[in-house]
Amino acid sequence: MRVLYFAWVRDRVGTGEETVEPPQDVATVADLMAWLAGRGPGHAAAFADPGRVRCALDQDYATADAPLGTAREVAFFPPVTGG
Amino acid sequence: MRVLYFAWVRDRVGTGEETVEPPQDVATVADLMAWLAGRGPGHAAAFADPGRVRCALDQDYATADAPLGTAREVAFFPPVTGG
Amino acid sequence: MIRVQAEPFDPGAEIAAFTDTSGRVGAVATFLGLVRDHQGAPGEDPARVQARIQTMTLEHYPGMTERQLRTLEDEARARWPALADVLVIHRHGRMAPGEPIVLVCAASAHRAAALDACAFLIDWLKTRAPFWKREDTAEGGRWVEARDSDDAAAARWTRPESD
Amino acid sequence: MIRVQAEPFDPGAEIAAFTDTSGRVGAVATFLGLVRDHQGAPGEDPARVQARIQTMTLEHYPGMTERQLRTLEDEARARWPALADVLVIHRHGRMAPGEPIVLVCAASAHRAAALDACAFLIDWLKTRAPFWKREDTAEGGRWVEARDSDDAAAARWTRPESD
Repeated sequence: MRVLYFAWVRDRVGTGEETVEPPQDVATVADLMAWLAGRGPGHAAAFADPGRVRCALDQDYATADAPLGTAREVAFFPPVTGG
Repeated sequence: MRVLYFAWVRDRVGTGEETVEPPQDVATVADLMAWLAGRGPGHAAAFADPGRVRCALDQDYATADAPLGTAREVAFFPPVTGG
Repeated sequence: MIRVQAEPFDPGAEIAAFTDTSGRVGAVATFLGLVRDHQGAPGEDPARVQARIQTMTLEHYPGMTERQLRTLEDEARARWPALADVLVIHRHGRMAPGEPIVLVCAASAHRAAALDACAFLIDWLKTRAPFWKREDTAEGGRWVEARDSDDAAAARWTRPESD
Repeated sequence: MIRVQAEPFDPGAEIAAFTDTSGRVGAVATFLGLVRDHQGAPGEDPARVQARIQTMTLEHYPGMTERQLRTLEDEARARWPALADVLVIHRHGRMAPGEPIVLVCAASAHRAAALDACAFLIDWLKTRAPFWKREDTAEGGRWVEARDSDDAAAARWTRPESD
């Protein structure tokens, strides 16, 4: 699974992209955030307050309770501030 | 009193401007329209349906029941269609 | 600022000149009205009208027009104190289809004031500014009828606390 | 049409090119967003921020950005079938105060569809398009916080019958 990070989420994680293989019991977006948070201090800082982090599964917005399903590209980022 | 006409009101009256001296009992915009309608067939056609004619007294919109007061410039025209 | 003129204007150039690039303004909303080739009477077949219309003539009430547009600008600035700048250009005289008739621009730091003031200005202008459109066709002129939808659009800006 | 680009664009020239002068279109509404020199944190003194900001950097999510903007255009065309044309240009990368960030244009025969679609597009873009602003100052970068007012502005377009 390809995971992308943007803005301050990327700054904290320390990379913009990584490939991970979470265990079977990581079934939802919230599960994945909790599991990623355990990968190191940068990840832990990025997901310290999961309510501030938004997610997209294969480039569509997904809520924390959404199942990961067959998503191949998962992205985490702050609420958007364009325009 | 200077009276101005615009758009199809002017077309019907046959002139864009005239100076009139209505009698004392012509006190409101509606009175003036009724009095002007008696000046000839063009005027009569212009004011045949007074509800379709709008008025301005000294360049501010005025309703049919508005007193003419000391207005020096009175204008009659259809509902506006600019923009 | 208010401008009433017979001369054509270049909308792109006017918007560029209006846009304050000092960093103070974050939002510019504009509305441009153009002469259509198919004004016509309500319900009339657009194709039939299109075949007919040659030019559009805008008559106005010199003096009152400028006065009403200035009142409009003052009202917009009073309603949206965050407005940094306002521009209204309105033409009169004869115009061909596709030519610009009216341009409204509103600028502010954030977008809400600019967008709302721009819509307010064109809605109110449509029912307050003393202009009258005449379609010039091969068979002669025809005065365009006012639309009820314009009154409805202007009415949504009426606040109980003002008029 | 949707364009996502790093290069600057000329708003006046873009609006002029967008404007269909065939006589078919009677109304063009546009919104231009510019880099302000005083973004800052909520409640922060604008003068203090202004002294600090040098440039603004917009990061985005390549691929998802285009996808979301296309969805946005489709949604606007579905809501306002009278729309004749739509254009959204959004930049990414580093920009100086006063430079254009985003341009939204909407055209229709009558003004209501153009004005409403233009406001809808910028409101939804603000909460849906994956862009993130960073202020670059002498002391380093600072990510701009999302504003609750943007969510509120987007929410007014939510219809019970759709999402």
